[in-house]
Amino acid sequence: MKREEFEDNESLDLLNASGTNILLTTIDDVINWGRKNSLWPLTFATRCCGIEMMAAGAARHDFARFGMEVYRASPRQADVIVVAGTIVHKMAPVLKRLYDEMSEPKYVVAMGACAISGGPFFLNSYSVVKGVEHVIPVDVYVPGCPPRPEALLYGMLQLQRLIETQTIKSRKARNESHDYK
Amino acid sequence: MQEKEIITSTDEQQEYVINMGPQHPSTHGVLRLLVSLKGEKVKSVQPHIGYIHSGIEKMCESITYPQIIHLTDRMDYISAHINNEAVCLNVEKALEVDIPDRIKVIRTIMSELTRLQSHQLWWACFGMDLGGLTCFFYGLRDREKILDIFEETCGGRMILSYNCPGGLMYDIHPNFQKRVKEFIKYFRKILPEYDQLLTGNVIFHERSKGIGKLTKEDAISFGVTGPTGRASGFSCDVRKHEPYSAYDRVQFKEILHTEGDTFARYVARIDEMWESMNIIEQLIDNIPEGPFAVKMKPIIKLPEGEYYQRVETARGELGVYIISDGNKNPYRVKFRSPNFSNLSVLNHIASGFKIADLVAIGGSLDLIIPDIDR
Amino acid sequence: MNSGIPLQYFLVLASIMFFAGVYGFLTRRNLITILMSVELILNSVNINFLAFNRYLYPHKLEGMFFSIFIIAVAASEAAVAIAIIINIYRRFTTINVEDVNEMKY
Amino acid sequence: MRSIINYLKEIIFGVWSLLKGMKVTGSYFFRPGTIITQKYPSNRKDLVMFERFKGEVVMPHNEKNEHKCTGCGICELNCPNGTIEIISKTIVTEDGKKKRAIDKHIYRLSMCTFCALCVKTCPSNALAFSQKFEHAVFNRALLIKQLNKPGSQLMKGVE
Amino acid sequence: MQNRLGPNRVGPFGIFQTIADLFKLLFKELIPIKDADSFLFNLAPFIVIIASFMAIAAIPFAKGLHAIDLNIGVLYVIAVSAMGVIGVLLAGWSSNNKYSLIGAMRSGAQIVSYELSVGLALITIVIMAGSMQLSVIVEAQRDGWFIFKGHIPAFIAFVIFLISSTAETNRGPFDLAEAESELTAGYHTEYSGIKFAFFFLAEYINMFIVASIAATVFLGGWMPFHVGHWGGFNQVMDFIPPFIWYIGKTFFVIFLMMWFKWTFPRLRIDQLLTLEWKYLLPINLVNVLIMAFIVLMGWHF
Amino acid sequence: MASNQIMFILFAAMIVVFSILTVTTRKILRAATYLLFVLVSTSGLYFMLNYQFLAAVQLTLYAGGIVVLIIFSILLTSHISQNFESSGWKKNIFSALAAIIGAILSIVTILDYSFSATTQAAQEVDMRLIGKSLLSVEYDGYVLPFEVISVLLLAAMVAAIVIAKKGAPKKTVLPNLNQE
Amino acid sequence: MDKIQLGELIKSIAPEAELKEGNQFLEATVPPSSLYQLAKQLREKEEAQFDFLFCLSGVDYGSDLGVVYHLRSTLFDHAVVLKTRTSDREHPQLDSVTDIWQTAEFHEREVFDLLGIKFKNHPDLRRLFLDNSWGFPLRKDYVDDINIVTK
Amino acid sequence: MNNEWLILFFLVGASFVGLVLIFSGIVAPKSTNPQKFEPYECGIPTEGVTWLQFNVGYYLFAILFLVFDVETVLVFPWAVVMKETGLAAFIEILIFFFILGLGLIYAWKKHALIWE
Repeated sequence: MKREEFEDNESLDLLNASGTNILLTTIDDVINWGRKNSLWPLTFATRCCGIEMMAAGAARHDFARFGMEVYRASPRQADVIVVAGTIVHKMAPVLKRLYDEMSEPKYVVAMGACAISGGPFFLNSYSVVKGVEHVIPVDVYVPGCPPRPEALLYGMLQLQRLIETQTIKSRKARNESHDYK
Repeated sequence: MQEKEIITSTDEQQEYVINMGPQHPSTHGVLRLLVSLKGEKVKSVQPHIGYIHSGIEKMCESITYPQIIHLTDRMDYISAHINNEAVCLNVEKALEVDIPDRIKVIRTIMSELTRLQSHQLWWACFGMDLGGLTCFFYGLRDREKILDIFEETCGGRMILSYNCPGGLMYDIHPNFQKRVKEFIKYFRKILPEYDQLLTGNVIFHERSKGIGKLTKEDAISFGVTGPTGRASGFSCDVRKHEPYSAYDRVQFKEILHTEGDTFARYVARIDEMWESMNIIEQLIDNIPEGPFAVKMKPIIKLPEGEYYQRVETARGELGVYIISDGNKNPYRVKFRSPNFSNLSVLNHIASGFKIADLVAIGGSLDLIIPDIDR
Repeated sequence: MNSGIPLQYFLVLASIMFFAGVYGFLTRRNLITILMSVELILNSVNINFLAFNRYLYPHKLEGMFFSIFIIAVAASEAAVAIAIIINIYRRFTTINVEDVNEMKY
Repeated sequence: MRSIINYLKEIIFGVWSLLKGMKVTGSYFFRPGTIITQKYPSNRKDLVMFERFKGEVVMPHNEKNEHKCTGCGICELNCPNGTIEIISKTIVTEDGKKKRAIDKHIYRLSMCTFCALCVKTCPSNALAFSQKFEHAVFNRALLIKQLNKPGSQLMKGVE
Repeated sequence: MQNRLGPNRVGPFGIFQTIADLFKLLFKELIPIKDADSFLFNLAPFIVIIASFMAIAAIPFAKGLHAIDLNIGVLYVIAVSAMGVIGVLLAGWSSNNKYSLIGAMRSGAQIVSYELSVGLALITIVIMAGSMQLSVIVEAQRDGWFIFKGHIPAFIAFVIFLISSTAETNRGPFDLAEAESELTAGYHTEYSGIKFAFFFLAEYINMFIVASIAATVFLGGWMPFHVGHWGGFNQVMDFIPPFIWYIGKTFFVIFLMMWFKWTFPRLRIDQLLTLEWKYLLPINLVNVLIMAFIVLMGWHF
Repeated sequence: MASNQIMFILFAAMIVVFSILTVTTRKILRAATYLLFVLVSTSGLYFMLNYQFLAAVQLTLYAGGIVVLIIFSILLTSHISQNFESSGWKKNIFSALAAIIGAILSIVTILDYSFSATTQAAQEVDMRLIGKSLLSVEYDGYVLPFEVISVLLLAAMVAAIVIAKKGAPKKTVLPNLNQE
Repeated sequence: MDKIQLGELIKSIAPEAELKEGNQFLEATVPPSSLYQLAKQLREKEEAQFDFLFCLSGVDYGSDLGVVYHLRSTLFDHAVVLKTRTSDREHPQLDSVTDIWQTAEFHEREVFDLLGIKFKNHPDLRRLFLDNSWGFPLRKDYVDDINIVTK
Repeated sequence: MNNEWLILFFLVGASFVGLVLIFSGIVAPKSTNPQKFEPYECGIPTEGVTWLQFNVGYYLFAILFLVFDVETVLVFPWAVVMKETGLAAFIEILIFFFILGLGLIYAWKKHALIWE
């Protein structure tokens, strides 16, 4: 897919502009190539989106084509956490802990309306976190309720593009701003 | 004194508690099981739920009846259509609306398709729980075909939002009948393959026979319904006992098994897939003509009173209990979700088996956690 | 092939190992570590056997067969010993020699 | 003796059942035609969603940049979770009457649950679903959309 | 087999997928676990990898193409690969994690049990070959592979070897140690980044080793496929270089193991051990005797 | 230096260091790991001496069998945070003294004694020879020990099963202790 | 048994019960004190045999807190609704029916969690969905300005 | 000489792991989040001891394994010379197996082969 065909190139340019170092660029390129082509998701699903994530991993849509072959159950070995579904207040600390326990580099995809903003449970609900970004930093938002598997794949392509822009420096800055002090 | 210390620390007293979930591949969502082990044997299981409790019952009190549909979709999202049907039937019953046959038949077909895809997904996940990777791919492959039918008619893959009080959102797509027939023909060929792959497999037999026995008395007492209850011999099929929609005009068997173990639950679901296909085949050619929705008032108000409607979802008996005070919002809505009761039986049937069996039992109960937590 | 390494080296090595085992046997209070010390001692003996065999009687195999049988015996000994240790543990939830002593009324 | 025969029987039946399973998977291996994987991004050109597919809510505009939304607010009322927000303004029509019209039709894609209540209840059929599903972005703010295009007008003849 | 394509986006047909994986894991954070015994925690991958490497040393890839040609070849491979289990046990214990510990115990019990069957299945062939030296074993198959030469006992031994070597490498239906649906990731739950990659790598190397041992011992190693007196056919077969033969056979065995993995549900730990101790081991013992008898009577080809 | 000298020094150093570590470390599983190293190095020595079969046996049985068994029992009986409490320093010192004195004595004796090097040609130890002498009933055959070993193994197995199957701790034992 | 016979039966067990013909089931409202006995009798009586408690819901009636039991007999396929209510909103307490129908264990925990009704003799009365720090959200007077967004 | 090769492979393996570990340790990102170092248990803090309760099954099998491992190793030399030695060897091994088979049957009958 060409660059113009993607949504939201502006944010990407913004990220690109910050912190490019010519000396490290090639190294970064190699590292990013590895990272972007082998994103292992954490098996983490709460609601309907989880089923669509499973469908994305199954034969018809086949996540594995993008190198997301291995669903790791342990956060230590996973690279990307796809928050598929609602996060409630009781679950939030668990999610935070899971995210903390993942090893660097780690990425977050908020999949579906619930994860982005509370979705169907935005109004009148007493226990739903209105958007997972209140808990952990999110890299890519995939709207839909639930998003089609293709939409998730598209989100993953977006994430790959995001990884391409990252350098050692910018990752460092990102981590520092999100770690517990 | 020293002896005393030693005695209190004998391993008999020490509980070895292992935590499964909320993030755990075999709990299908965010169920958390606290399993006390002795060796690898499960001494007791304590389900901890509420990790996805989103307060649907409270939310229902401040939205209108048509809007409830979009929440019931997200309770048991695998059989979303049947959940919606329960609410719609309840509202229609309260308003004493006469529903044309066409709507009834379409609803029934859609419900059965939902049941089929739910059982396919269950088969896929159950296979994966037991370690058979390919089951996952085959089950989801066939499920995609049903999802395509859904998507063509309703515009959504899982969350259909197809029912509304008084009928359906849209008419069925012109291709609907053709595609359903094609699918049934295809799936009648494929289903024996499932049997070859898993049902007849000696490893699977070893893993499932005699595991997690549930007697009929316990099933009734725990309120275990659906295929899980019927595998224990508890005749609880709402479609048979209190027919709704078009179930009174089709011939089908209520699947009953008596063993009550994991294998019986498995076979009950496989048999139910066959029955679902039978039901669809009886109806698909006889969809009567007529409108796809009854004209309803723009703002639906239920007369004061209490209404209860039960339907048979893929997992068991779903009850919708509405207390209305005459306003456009319900006063109180209670969903009696099948999974909630089915979960409560877990400790009872899983104690004494091994931790691997716990996974198999949990898989055979086919739990959908958001339906439990609501 | 074994030129340049006098026989004594092997023997010295074996005796260091032997006395390390003895030290462990004397100081350790955990049954499993005691067993491990015993294994060390047996091993040093094996080294001796083989070194003697290779250096003094290279045309024979006695030393080697002895070693094989020592290993086999050591294996059965370890099996039984560990069965006993584990049973002690199950009984007293400790494998400390002294604690076990105290429990022996 | 009986037990030994049973023992052998068990083995043979066990192996046989396993072979049957292997036959199923093996037969698929040798039929690459059964691979049903869609090669999404490369098949993007000819990937057509079903016409009823609910991708996002849009407000169709005609070539004269006109839409049908009167700003009545029924969709906002019917939306279960506040996805739609209508900011209306008062305009003076040609014949001098003051009239409510739509200023901004805010649609939060990030929250939409695709229940279709807005599309269905809209009295003037101003809303529709598009088949676009590629929405993923890096910035949550981009998911809040304004459905009426800037400078658009109410279509003639729609009340 | 699963109606899907698999990785195909990295390079042509996705052949660089593993390289990408490796790169990524190399640049991934290594997490020191609180309360873990860091010495043993770091040592475990060493042991696992070294065991695999040392076993590779003895494998004859083609005529003369092997590092060591020990006269105890077969036993050596068994002995060295037995060391891997210690790495697994250490990994499980030192992670200070419940899943890891259970996974390690399971895999320990499993690997040691199935080692017996591997050994006995190989003994069956050693009887026929009259040597434990791998090169001699291959040479002995010049006029026919042992799986054909040895009648039914050789075939049974082959099947048993396949089953038990699959179990020994924690693959297929025997992957209890890392049973995802029960123990998340088993003994390497707490390992991240490249340390985890070592376990992963070791698993694949081990799979390769057992497959090539099976190819060497049962399927004639780098010996081409010959049929009796079909001179022309045999010549065509000879034309293919030995290394290709060897790799081909190895991958055939690996394919069989994958096939198992994709088809069967996982066994439970007690069933696993029952299978070994009540079925494979007795059958194997009897099989060895039958083989010895056949050799004694000279009934083999 | 010849390569085998380097190897010998390497192995010898490993054996000495790790056997001392085995008996002095405070952590039990580390002790087992050090023991493993000692045993592997020993098998390396055997390889060096060209007793390859014995080296493999050492690896299989000692390193792959006994150590695994020991690690198993450690896994079952001790916890990661458990260290040994050091036994009294007196005992430690006396044992160390005894061990060191013993070691010095024996080393001095060994170094004092001059072994008469053999003149006989070395015999190549190959499997065939081992097998034949293991099975032969002649003067230097070992068929009897071979069969006796099987009896020993049987005895060990029966004993282990009997001991292990004897059952879990009896709860009734514990209250009695309290009364005393 | 039809609804009339059932009504007579309930009257004979608990004379203080108020019977009401609902639009679907026979509804019997009883004071909390006699609920347990009535439930037990209905479960055990030969001719009633209500062995299937298919729904147990807590309701906040504004002034009172109540619990509604939907009972069914799998043998005779007749159903009845039992209702009980207590006006004590501070420390509402009812009898548990867990020993009659085991499914009640979870349902009562749910009611306790969402409405704060305590059940006597419940084996394991803990909060089910929410943490201990939460209020009882299904009560009509529950307010939570931080989390609840309204239109 | 073969034995050097062994050492070589050992060293290659060890240095491979070591170098890669060191390299990875240098280039890999690090973070100082204290939460990260806690043991993972599905996102819930660990409760109780991380130490398996006593299970007879495991070590019983380990013991049996040891016994049979000795047997396997001792059978290897026999297997090599089986072809040449002929009947005598066969009878000897028959006795050997018979005695061990007794042990296996004993274990079977004592239900030692059943996992608890």
